[in-house]
Amino acid sequence: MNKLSKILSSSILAVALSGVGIGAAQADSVKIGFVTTLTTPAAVIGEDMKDAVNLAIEHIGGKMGNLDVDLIMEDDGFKPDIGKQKTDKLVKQDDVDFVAGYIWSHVLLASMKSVLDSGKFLVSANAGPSKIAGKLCHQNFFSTSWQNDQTPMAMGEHLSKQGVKSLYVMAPNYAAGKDMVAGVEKTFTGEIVGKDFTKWGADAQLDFSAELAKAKSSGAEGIFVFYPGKAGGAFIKQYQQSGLQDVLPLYTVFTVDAIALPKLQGGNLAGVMGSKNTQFWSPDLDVAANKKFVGDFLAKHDRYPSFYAAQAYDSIMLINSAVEATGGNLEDKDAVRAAMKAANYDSIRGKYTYGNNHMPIQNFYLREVVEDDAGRWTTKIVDTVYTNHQDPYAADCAL
Amino acid sequence: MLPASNSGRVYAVLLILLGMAPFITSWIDQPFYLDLLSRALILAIAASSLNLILGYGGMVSLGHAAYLGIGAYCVGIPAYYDIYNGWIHLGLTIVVSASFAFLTGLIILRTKAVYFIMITLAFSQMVYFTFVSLEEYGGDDGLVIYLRSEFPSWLSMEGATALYYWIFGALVLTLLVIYRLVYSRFGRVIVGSKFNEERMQSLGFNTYRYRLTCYVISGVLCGIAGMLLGNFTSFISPEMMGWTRSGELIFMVVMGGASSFFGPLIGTSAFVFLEQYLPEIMKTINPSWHEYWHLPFGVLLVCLVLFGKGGIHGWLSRFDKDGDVK
Amino acid sequence: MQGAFFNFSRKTIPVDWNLLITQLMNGLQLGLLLFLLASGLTLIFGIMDFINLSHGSFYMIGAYFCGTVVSVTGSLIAGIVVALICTFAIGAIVELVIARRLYRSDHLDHVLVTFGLILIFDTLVHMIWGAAGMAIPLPEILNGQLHIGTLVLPTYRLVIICSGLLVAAILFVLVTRTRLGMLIRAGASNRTMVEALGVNINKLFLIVFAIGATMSGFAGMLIAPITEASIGMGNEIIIIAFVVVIVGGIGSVKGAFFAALIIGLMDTIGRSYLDDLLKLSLSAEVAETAAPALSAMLVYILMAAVLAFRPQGLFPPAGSK
Amino acid sequence: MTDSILKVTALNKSFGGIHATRDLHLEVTRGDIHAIIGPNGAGKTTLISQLSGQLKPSSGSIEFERKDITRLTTAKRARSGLARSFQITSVVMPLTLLENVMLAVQGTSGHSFRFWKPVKQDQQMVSAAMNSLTEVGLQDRADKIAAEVSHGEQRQLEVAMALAMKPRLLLLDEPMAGMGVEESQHMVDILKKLKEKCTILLIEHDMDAVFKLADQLSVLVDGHIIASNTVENIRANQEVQRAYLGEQHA
Repeated sequence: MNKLSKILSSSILAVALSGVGIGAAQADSVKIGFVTTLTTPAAVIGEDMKDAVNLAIEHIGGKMGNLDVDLIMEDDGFKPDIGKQKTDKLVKQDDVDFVAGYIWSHVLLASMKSVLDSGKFLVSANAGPSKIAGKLCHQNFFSTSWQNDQTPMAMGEHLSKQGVKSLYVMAPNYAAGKDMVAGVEKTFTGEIVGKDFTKWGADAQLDFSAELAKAKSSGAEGIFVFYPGKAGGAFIKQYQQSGLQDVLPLYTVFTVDAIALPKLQGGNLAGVMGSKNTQFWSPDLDVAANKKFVGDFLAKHDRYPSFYAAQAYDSIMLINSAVEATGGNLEDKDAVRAAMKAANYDSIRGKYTYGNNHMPIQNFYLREVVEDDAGRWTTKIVDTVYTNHQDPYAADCAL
Repeated sequence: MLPASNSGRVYAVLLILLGMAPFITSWIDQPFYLDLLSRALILAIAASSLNLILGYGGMVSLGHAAYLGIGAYCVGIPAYYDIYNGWIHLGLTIVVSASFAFLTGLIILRTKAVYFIMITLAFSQMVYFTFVSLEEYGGDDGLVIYLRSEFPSWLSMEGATALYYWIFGALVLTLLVIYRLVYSRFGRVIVGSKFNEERMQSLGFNTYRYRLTCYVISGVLCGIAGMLLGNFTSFISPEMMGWTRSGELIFMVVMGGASSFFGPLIGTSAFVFLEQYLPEIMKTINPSWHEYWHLPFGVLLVCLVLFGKGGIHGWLSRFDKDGDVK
Repeated sequence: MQGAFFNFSRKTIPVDWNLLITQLMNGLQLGLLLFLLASGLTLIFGIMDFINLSHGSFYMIGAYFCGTVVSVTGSLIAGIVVALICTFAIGAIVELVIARRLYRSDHLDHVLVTFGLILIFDTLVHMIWGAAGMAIPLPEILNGQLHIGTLVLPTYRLVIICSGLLVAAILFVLVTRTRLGMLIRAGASNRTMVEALGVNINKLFLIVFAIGATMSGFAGMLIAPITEASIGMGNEIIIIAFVVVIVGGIGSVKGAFFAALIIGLMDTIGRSYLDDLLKLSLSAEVAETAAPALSAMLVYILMAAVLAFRPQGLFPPAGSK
Repeated sequence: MTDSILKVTALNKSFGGIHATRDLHLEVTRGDIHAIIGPNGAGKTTLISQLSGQLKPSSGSIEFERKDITRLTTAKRARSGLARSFQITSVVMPLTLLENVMLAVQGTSGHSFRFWKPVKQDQQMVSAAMNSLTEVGLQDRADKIAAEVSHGEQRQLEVAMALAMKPRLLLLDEPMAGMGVEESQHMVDILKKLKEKCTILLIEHDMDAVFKLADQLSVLVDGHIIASNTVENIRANQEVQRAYLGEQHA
């Protein structure tokens, strides 16, 4: 073997061996992998979640029971196959005990098999596609969020109660967008006079001029939209610039959140004030754990946490409750599972239970956009639409 | 030709090491490395197929990821209807990618240079949006593939090691095919047309037909890589065939060294390695830099073109006395 | 004002003229934004034969600079002026440090380097401004609507249209009436000729590149008050801008103008009417799903058709082969 | 009647408003070296390109061995025995001389949809290519990269490639362009030998070479052939003297 090949093969070996060092497990710690999006524009969500996870770990003093918390953050880059690769790394190389996170349905769908096949626990801190709530449900999968349909169903319910007769509907053209529209259609008793699915993905459509013009001419009594992330801010702006707030009241889900509101306030887009949306949670929800979470988050980052952050915070707390309940014996999977299923911890949404499919059975509230005492725009609960609501797919789950 | 030079010997050693990879990774108890390698080798097949038209044929395609997607959907869609027969998957992959390459190639091969780049982009975007609009097959969210393609037991894909050897075998075959192809009569026409198409025509070659055939072969090879990718990730979504993915494939080819047999393999390995470990490296420098790994990546890309002619293969070859790159 | 009817296979669609006019204005606005991006791109492409994927980064940088200055000074005008100067400077730096070395290498190198530049610019913006994106507040007067008869149009959209037309006019004068413009035109159709004229080619390239960057940045500033400035905002539109360049004919400012308008209108009209059209022959559900994807595909279909039947583009620069 | 290998009738070609070829008639006799001379811009290369198929004529017809080839592609014409060399050296620069010539052999010996066997193992093709290289005296340079040999050698390679196609009619576009005196003389010797193998239609500026080689001369002015005859007769032709030779040899 000549010199060059020696150099090359020894460097390959060196790389391989260095990996052994990274992968060596520490016996007295609980390892948690957290997969979220830290690059691309969606990083704004990922960073909110990261801040909440760090706050949660701070709140529990860096320990779960008597075990140290070893947190490994991974960036899925908004791509399903990268998400899967990072998940594989967490499962196989880092040998984590829990994998949590996942903003996007497609990343979760791509990654879930890796986690569940290895017998580890998967906690979704956001994505809740109907497949996982139904046919694909798994005993080791838990959600600290909601199933996609529930929130818009609550909105549809509210609108019907209010006597709104016609609605224009807009959402991005991907699975969650369609779930949201399907959800509102399930419970809204009036007529849906128009529907637009706009282009989504890496080059999502952000200029809604054509759709807003259609909505306006449709003569609907209200407009229902679902635009997560940066598209939400863009939508609200154009909604106001087209002067629709006077003729077409705005009803949203997952659009007007703590990520969009500061920017809307920065742009002085008062058209959003007073608009209604539904959610399982709100920063002002009167629950002790929530007060602590929101208060400390505000103090630390000078902004309200978003619902993504709240769910991420809860995912850590749920894991914490299971580790404590089992006395740190993570080998006893059945005990861990039972402890998680009990959801016996102080959730930021208050006490909730798990259905057979391990999706939360929880309340849904109607919220209004208001200004808080410090002059910050936020949301306030004005009504409870559903109490202990279970998602419609639970029946499809064989568990 | 292969082991005749120092770099050739390095590659021979590399191939042997790759062949033993499952044993090595299980010996050092790092099964994740096998996953990483599997992904790298699948992408290496795709990049090698791109290299056939780009490196040897001078056809810069910014739409090659479409074939990765087509191959993967040829596993995903039958699986959706509970058809898991591997031969059907493979047959469908070959037929669909060949037909797509042929039909689009009829138009694509009439264009040159930057127009070629743009028209390949156009067709791949059409495929991308087609799959986005196919609600039945998951649309944007994609399809989960519950079971791998089923082959007779001696050819089974079940288990990480078996799948790895499938991929490894496919890669070796692909490299062999390309190697033989490039030096065959057919390959000479392709190489000649890259540098001087007019002259090739005046020598009596209907270059359009030969280039079209080459484009179809490349599409089929990449389709097979896609079929393996579908089996490996157990998941397929349109995102995997966006134009940035095609850009990444070009990057892998060039990083490794275009128009060298092992360039794409080296390039993809380096790419997958960087993608996995650059964030970790950034994190060790400063914990909050985790998300900034695109920065050194971009700088590397710029430097590679400005200063690193011939890619990694190029600089390995500089150790050779005569240098076999061409 | 629901008057006329179009006949489509025995079914009829009522035409809402207010809606149609609004949509045409929307298409015009999108087209003009595309033109601001594509005109620089087509000149850089035509004269330097340089494929600049990172042209969209200037779009993003322009928006961020403008947003920053506006948030400090509160003045949109100040923001635009400062941001124009900054994007011009950054464009010049990129030309001097990187692009200049690559004019003689092949297109593959251009694609790779500028892809790398996109990653660098995106990450730098992420490091400096964070991932959250940036809103640019508009003065109250621009946030309102304009009423023309029964027609109601957002004021700011009209501002975009007017600024776009103004820049197009300035560029037109620059290209057709000045010495610089003469050199640019000559360069786009015959590069060697300009070199033979003994013009300081380096300086010409530098100016064209920087002006292109500035126009791209200006487009970013115009759109940001609507969509916000965000990381990667330029990458979304740059591919469409490339389509405009190809469809219009590489190196042709006039081609870029008409192609941008065609594509802007096509996209907007596709988004507004395609689902209704498809519903005539398909079920409502299928139509709703297929329409957005199909309207997104339309521009690529147009480009493929142009490349197949008229590869030099619809309006190639005069005198070029 | 003599055996005519190429017959061009009423050929016209215009680019936009410019007529590069006007009502051009030409007949080449089998076995001849037929030279076409004419001032710069007379349309010589345009004519060659139409004969070999790179350019499509606006009107008129081209017959090769009594078959109409006006509509055939370049590749088909090449395979039927009509080869050309280029005025601006046009070889595949990164390949070796042998590889270049082998391409030429390959182009006219059956199809190339053969994907597996390396060409270099095809002894028949290698020896055929070596023969052509030997004929132009490049046999010792066979393994050099085309880009790395001298200009004169590249011009010889051009001829070797055309020769390897075993053409019955060879179109040579200024084979001596840019050559020194010695190199030119060498090329003249090569072409003289070639004459035994095939008919040659030669475009050349080097008048000494033309007079040494050609049997027939045609004079092309403004895209039109004003005279076509034996060398002696053309030399004596007053009109040609005035139009062309007069200027140069005054």
